[in-house]
Amino acid sequence: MLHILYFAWLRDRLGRADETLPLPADARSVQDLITQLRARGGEYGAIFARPEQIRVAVNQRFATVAAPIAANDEIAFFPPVTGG
Amino acid sequence: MLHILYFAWLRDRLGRADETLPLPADARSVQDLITQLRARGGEYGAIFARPEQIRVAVNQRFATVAAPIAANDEIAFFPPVTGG
Amino acid sequence: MPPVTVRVQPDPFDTAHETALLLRGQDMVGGVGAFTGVVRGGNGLVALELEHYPGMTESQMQRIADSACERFGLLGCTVIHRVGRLEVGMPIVLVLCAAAHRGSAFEATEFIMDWLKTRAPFWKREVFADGRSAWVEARADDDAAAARWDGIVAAAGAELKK
Amino acid sequence: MPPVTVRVQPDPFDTAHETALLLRGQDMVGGVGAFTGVVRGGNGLVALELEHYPGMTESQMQRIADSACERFGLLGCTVIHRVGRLEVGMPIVLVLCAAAHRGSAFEATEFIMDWLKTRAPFWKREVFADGRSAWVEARADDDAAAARWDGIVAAAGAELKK
Repeated sequence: MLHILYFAWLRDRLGRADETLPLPADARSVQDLITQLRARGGEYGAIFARPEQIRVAVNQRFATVAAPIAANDEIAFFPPVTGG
Repeated sequence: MLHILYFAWLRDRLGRADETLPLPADARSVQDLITQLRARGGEYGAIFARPEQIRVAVNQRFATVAAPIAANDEIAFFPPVTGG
Repeated sequence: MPPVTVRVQPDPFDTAHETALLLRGQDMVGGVGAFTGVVRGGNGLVALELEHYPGMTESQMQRIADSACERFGLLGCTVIHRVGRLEVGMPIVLVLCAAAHRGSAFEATEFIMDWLKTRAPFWKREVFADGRSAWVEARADDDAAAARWDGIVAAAGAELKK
Repeated sequence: MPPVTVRVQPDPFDTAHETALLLRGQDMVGGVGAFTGVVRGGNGLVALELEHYPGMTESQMQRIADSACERFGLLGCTVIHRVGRLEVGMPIVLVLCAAAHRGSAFEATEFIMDWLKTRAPFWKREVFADGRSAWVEARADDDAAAARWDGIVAAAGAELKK
């Protein structure tokens, strides 16, 4: 199972902080997962149609859309950070 | 009267922290005062023969050897500073 | 390895206490560079609400602190970031970098702050006097500041859009 | 004018207290840059003895703090320098610079430290475990650091040999 986390305004707009779902059959990379999430339509469609406004971490490390994903990975989506 | 102050190793070597003396007759600048002090010989001669190792302040402001001096001025001689 | 402390907490921090801890048992420290980030007011702002990504935040903070120790030859480093609701005027973040000489202490402190602003998974929401609230957007000049530090920061924060 | 505090004292300072004073009643401060100088050991050093030029020190510190406020748009500045005998590991000097943004807070803190190292009338004598003591010589790299800041520092410290 993939554990997917959403932070800040992604969480607000999606109405959830996380979800757990099986690794989609054809999903090999973060980009594949984004394509699947976007296909849900609604807020998912709107948010994942614009990946330039999103950052991603795979297993708590920053990653690119090309990063491979595997069962049991923790994938987090969030806006550019604003700490400090 | 001029009030002359010595700090750090100048004070140690001269054996005094300050002295008060009348403005020498021909002394118009810090350089003139240095010439007079050097003429005393001994440690004064040795120290004031090498003005490049000394800094000076006139009335508590850094000054050059060309700075004018007047009666009642406070003139301080000291090594390059090492605070902070 | 030099002493490194990283913490994420809702509570205030005590700069004097943290500085004393950092210096304890050391005799080759010549200076401690520090930065305290504070909630800046204006435009009716009353507070910030800070959230973070538990787990990733701490491990990323540890990485950057270790990397700063190595890169700048630090003798110790402390990074504390607060989360939760913080009123205007309250301290948010503390960075302390101890080094033999002041140049590396200053550089390391700036390095860590630039990194925190652009690569640490914290997000701020502004809360205004009239009840509105809004997520803070990332600043291009923070990215530019972080870019000064070349490979290390860039590698730590590769972006999605690549 | 923003709040400026300058002090020369034998006693320790309390960084947390001084930071709180600097922030009191302010709501546009975004960050406080800080530097704490510490007596660095090595080669059998046990303590430093610091002397200064009473009167000139304070007036020069006030001038440089005012100048830093103007040059970097500071919202407040605190400079405390200790004198007397200070053991290895003890804090010597504290500089705090409050500003709306971190860039100016960092720059101003470095500016004031570079100035203190090269233009403030303090002198250090090193005291060693075997009883020897020796005046510290000025460092060329401190002069080089101060020279970065161009006209202001140079004008404040014209040298005798000119």
